[in-house]
Amino acid sequence: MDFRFTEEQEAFRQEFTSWLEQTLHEVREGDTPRSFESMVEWGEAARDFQKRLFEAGYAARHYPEEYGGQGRPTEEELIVSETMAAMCPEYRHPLVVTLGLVSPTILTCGTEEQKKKYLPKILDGTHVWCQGFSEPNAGSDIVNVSTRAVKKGDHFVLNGQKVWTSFAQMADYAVMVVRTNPDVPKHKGLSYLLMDMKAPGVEVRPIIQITGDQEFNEIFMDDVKVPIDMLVGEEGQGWMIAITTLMFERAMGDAMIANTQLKGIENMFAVAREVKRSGRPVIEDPRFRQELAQAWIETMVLKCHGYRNISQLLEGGVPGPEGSIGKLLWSETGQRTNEAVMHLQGPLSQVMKGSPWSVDEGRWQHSFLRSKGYTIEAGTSEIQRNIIGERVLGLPKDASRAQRA
Amino acid sequence: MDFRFTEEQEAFRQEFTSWLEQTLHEVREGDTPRSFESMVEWGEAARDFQKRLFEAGYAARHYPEEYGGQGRPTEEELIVSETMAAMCPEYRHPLVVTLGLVSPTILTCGTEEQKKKYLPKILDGTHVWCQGFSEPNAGSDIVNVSTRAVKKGDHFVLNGQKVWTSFAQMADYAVMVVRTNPDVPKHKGLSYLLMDMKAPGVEVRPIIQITGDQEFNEIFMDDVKVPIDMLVGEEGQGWMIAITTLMFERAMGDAMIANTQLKGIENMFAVAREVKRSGRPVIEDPRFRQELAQAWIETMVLKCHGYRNISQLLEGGVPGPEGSIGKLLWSETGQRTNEAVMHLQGPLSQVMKGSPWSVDEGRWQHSFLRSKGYTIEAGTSEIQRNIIGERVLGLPKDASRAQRA
Amino acid sequence: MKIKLNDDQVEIARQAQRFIENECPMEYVREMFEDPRGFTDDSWQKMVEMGWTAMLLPEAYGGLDMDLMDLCVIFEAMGSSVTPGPLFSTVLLAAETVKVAGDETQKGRYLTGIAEGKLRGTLALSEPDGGADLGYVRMEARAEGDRFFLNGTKLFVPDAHTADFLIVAARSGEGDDTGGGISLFILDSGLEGISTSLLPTMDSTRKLCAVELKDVSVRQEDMLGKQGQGWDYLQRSLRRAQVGLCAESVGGAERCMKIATEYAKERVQFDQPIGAFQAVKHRCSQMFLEVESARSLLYWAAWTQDHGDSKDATLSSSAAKVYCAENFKNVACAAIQVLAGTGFTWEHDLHFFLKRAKANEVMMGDAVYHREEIARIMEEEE
Amino acid sequence: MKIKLNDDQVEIARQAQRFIENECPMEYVREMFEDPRGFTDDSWQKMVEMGWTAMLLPEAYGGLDMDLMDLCVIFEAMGSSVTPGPLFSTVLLAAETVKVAGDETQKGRYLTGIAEGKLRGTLALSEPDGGADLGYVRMEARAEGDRFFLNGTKLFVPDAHTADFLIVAARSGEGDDTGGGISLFILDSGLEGISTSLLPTMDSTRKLCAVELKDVSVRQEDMLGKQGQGWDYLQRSLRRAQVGLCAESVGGAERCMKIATEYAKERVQFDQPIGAFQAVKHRCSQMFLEVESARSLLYWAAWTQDHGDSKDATLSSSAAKVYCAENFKNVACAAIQVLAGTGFTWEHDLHFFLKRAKANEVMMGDAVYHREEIARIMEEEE
Repeated sequence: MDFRFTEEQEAFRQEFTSWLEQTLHEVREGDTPRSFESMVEWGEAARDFQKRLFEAGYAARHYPEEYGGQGRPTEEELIVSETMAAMCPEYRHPLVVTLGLVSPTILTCGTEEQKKKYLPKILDGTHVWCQGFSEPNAGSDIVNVSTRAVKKGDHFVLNGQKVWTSFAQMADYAVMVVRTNPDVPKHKGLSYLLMDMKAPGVEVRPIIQITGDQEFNEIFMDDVKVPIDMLVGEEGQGWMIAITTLMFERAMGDAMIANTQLKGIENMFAVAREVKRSGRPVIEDPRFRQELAQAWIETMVLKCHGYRNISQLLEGGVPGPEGSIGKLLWSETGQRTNEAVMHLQGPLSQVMKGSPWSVDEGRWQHSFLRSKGYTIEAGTSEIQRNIIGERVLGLPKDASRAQRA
Repeated sequence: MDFRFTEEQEAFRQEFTSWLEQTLHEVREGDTPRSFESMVEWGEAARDFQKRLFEAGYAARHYPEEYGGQGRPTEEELIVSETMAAMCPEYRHPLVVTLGLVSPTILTCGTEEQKKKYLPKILDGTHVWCQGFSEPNAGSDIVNVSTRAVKKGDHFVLNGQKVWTSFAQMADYAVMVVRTNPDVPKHKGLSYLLMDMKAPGVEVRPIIQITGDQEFNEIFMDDVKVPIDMLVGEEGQGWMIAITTLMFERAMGDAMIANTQLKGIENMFAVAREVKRSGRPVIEDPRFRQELAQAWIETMVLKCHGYRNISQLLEGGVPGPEGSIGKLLWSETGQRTNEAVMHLQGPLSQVMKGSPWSVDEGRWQHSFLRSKGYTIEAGTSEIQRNIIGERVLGLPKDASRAQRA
Repeated sequence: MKIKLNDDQVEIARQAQRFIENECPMEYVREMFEDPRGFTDDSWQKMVEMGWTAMLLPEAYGGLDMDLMDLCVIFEAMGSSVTPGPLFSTVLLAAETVKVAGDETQKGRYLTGIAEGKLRGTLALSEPDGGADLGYVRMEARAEGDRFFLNGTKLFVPDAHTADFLIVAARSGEGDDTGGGISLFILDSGLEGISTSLLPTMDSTRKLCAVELKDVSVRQEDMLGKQGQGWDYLQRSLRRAQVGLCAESVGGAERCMKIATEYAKERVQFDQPIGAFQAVKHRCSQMFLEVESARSLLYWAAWTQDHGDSKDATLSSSAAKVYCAENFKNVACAAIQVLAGTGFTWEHDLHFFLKRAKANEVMMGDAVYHREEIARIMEEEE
Repeated sequence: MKIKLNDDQVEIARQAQRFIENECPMEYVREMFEDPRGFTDDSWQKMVEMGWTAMLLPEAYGGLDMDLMDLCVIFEAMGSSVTPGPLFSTVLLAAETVKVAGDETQKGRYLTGIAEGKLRGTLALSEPDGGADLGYVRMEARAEGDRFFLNGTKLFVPDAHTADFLIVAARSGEGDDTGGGISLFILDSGLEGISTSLLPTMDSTRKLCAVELKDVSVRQEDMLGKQGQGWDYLQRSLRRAQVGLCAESVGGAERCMKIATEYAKERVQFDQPIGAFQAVKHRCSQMFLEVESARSLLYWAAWTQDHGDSKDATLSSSAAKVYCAENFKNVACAAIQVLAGTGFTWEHDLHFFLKRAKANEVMMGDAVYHREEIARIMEEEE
């Protein structure tokens, strides 16, 4: 057992951290995460930052050089990701789908041509991608996808609607799970396509969420032509590609969130020093000290569990549905921590940003609201618990779902 | 809206309380609830106490005089019950089934002959009854009862097994739900019988529970003859009788538990004064003060909700499945409160009765363990939540249960 | 014993519900959420015409002499639609404090004005360093001759920006214990030295303000009640305001439960209405439990304010404040989870309830404050 | 980075599991639950032969110089069967304290004795008025000439009734702060003035004692480590003991999860295995989550004791103590609920796990104590 990185890796961490500190100093004011006026502005900032990473040789350290990577051990990519997660999550967030889901899928399942064409533009920050999985009637029941792709000559013609697509409004391309064959059992008729978001017939409508932000979108497709060479894998393999290639990145993503949340806990202690109750800093109150400590404990669980998962995968272990624990842990811990920070603030917790009375520039108010989506996005908690129960523990499916399968 | 009893009722409460104080002074040492060496001794004590209640005119105030009651308003019975629940729950507990479930069923659904024969002996403490509903394969799925009753001449012949029967080892009679017709849908083939526990072929085996007590039992029936005049209602009405006549008593039972638990909270404050942490009484610790207050709040919820239910029924309202809230409230609040009292005690929470270091004579340790049964007995929490979801809110049954119905 | 709404109350509830549906639909709520003022004169005037400002006031001042429970059914209805506007601050904070502490002149002026709908008031109590501790008052009321000069900042003052008058709690004496030394002053909100600014709050359907007082000069006759007795008065009016807030929470929670339950019946996934799955079904059942049990506690707290002793009144209002606010928050969160993506959108109404629930948690003392209150009283008892 | 058991540890775990299955089946646990002594010489001797008493000790004293993590896999196995006996008190409380505080003579005698299985020891720390506060030591060690006289009562001393020696924490100096003034003494358990009595505890698979000391006379050379430095030594050994307890909790929790999951597959109600119902299925999933996430934290805490700095060692042992004990309790309760009536019987094994879980919650500092520890350290940090 060893929780340490090697000396060489630690040296790389130092090098990267110095670079990051300096770069952050250039691109943002002060030490706190930047906030952005619009999603587009946010997207542009993330692209620009990715370009800087790429130029400095910090993009996708573990990818082969021919696709724009550095051909280095995965641990170095992990170090880049976790350092960014702690120091500047805002520059990574709009690219989470692109770097965490799209590029590994192309790398693993794409043709040589697809890899050469798309990966370098992803890594250098030129292209942002989004992911079209969910549909109005395919939420938790994701194999119910009904967006149709009909082959006509050298194209597929797409018609249908996707929903809950993050950052679609700034995306150049999308990965899409579509139905190419309606005559076979549900998941067998799905295929995985790459789609140009600027193609005629694609329309994006942002969804305003409870924070007031527009992170998610609907995508409407009306006779959109997608060249056949944008098919990933074989027809009918869409479902397998969507669920099986992503485990590593998901595990890494979960661990990164731990780092962001740990940074949040530091911040929570700072809030507790600042905010007073009955004239005394909340941090002196034994009742709230318990909440502070508990938030820290749960976040360390997240971190240790995330590392344990990653370590298993680094050794070539096969990622399993146990990864659903990671999703449940970060989403529920994140919600509890956000609740706890609100509690600390007492009535000040009501004040959003933009007031001299805002605590920590209203960050926690925004974050509290945003956290209500954690247990919904990327597979609801209910679905995660089904996965663990059925695929890990081997409990039977409920009658309705068992009948269908 | 009025949370008060009338002046006349309050006068009755005073009268009864005085009588009870004096009687308790005679039958037990000190103010704390008696504990008993064996279930049989406990049962005898409860019978004896019921006899005293009866002789003083306090048994079943609301029952007609011809069956041994006093023909008085139900509020007086409520006052008797709640006073006993607070002051001496140990003398009521072994009779909860007898007085709370059996006698109201006989009163409501029994023949005139059955009422005259059985009720007076219940009210005067002569007879204790138990209830045979659950079976090894009919737990949550209670309509799955397979104990067979075959009519032969003027008798039913019973064969089968019941389980989780409280206080069967001290019972003179039992009420039994049995299958008289195996050829109709499950709940339609059930009938409701009275059974003499001393009849040949009845065997009782106590089940030791995690407290070490033997509250529950298995009952084995091997060709037990039950005279036909011990059938309640018609053949095939067993299920309806079992579930519909008991709502009022269940609501009253729930409210009584609130009183017992409120007494427990008083006691919890006393424990918090006695037990020290870091040299100071726990009651001075702001962290534990929060737990004390929260326990009190939740217990008051129980009480207010219980009274609200009863009040509705007193006015002739039809008791509904909303009553399942009462079960969930007392069971879950009871568990939380017991956990909280254990927390207060720190490592002393490990010490059972029988040591100079026992806190409050080890009562809470026993009660903590016992509380783990709350969410299981009398319909698990899962079943209660199904009932609320389906019968109150109108949500659909799950596929497997829907198919069967 | 009769623990249910009487016929009058059922009728009041019915009328309130109809009023809210007609006059305060969710479109109005959305508009007022963005609007800095937070309500329209038209809507206010209609509430006045319904008699809502007069219900708890004595007949002598144009009031209807009704019970707190009668008003609570209106707050339940308003909660079910997160209705905006200054009714709460005017009738529960301002009027109740004047009722308990005011002299004849003050009552004549303010209570009559409120009953008639001509005056709106609020209470300026909380201070920046106090957090959720309601008893933390440090604002200075310096006596000079026959005048007092008030200096300091009050926070989270509901509707101060549209109030005609403010009741301000300040220290006119030595020491800083909670019980003693606090005096109340009733001032015109336009007085020189008072500056009010709207706080950008999460729940913008109820406006909260920061109020700064700089050498605000107040006459002796604008003191409300006896000098140094302010906390006694406040305790009585705050309790009633807390109960009003509880009614609102119960109404809001019930609405969330209904939204979630309806959705669970209609939304199909895996060829089943999602309400057939226990994860969803049991979550809905829990909502029902939390709504109805909170309502039971609310009834006790509301009834006790008018008919119980002061100990029970304090215990019950604190208990209800903790329980109803927490349940409202739980139910709102659970409803969002049931509606999943849909519940997380701005377009759907649920988020207004979540935001109101969060506001109710910390308004009028948070759970930590009220539990400590309960522990203090229970501790004394034995 | 390599966060999993190495091959040796996997092998140790396998052997331990087999040992427990063969030598400590549940029938043995049930017997020892009732038995006042709490273990058989035979079982103890076999554990010694497995090398379990020697694992953490230096080679110089007959030990194997292994890591805490190596021992933890054994405690996981023991936890999975609530194995009784004084291994925990001897190797984690007594030996670790001697290791950190003892001089050569003491180490030679006690550590060698423990490694060989000839001596059993324990730590007498907690006192009646301290509750779960580990640092609350008031026992007096009065100096007279070259001797100390100990007076007072120690509670919750594991296995004191069968221990050959006791390490006693007492105050040899002025003041009563936690950090300073505590000295440790190592005494023969048969010394005059020591009386030990078994406490009737809920979890009777691990025996706890009250130990009274009446004018127990101790020589200067029986002081363990430097005078007044006791708390420093203890902190180091207590951390390791806490981690050992966590391993036990994880093992126990995992067993409960497995019992519940198997039952959920087999028990049929409504014509379905109950595990098909989400209420049961999700409860089992949650158990899995709680077991595996606790294990992840345990690994960090165990590794950190040998390879991390003292700050991380304290933070991690406290965090793991809170989290693993709470999860064990949660999982045990959840398993009982899944098994319903069956889980509530004495006949079924689950209750032994619940009782051990409750014991682990309050042993070696409860959650409130450890959270406060964490808050204190994190607060200093910034």
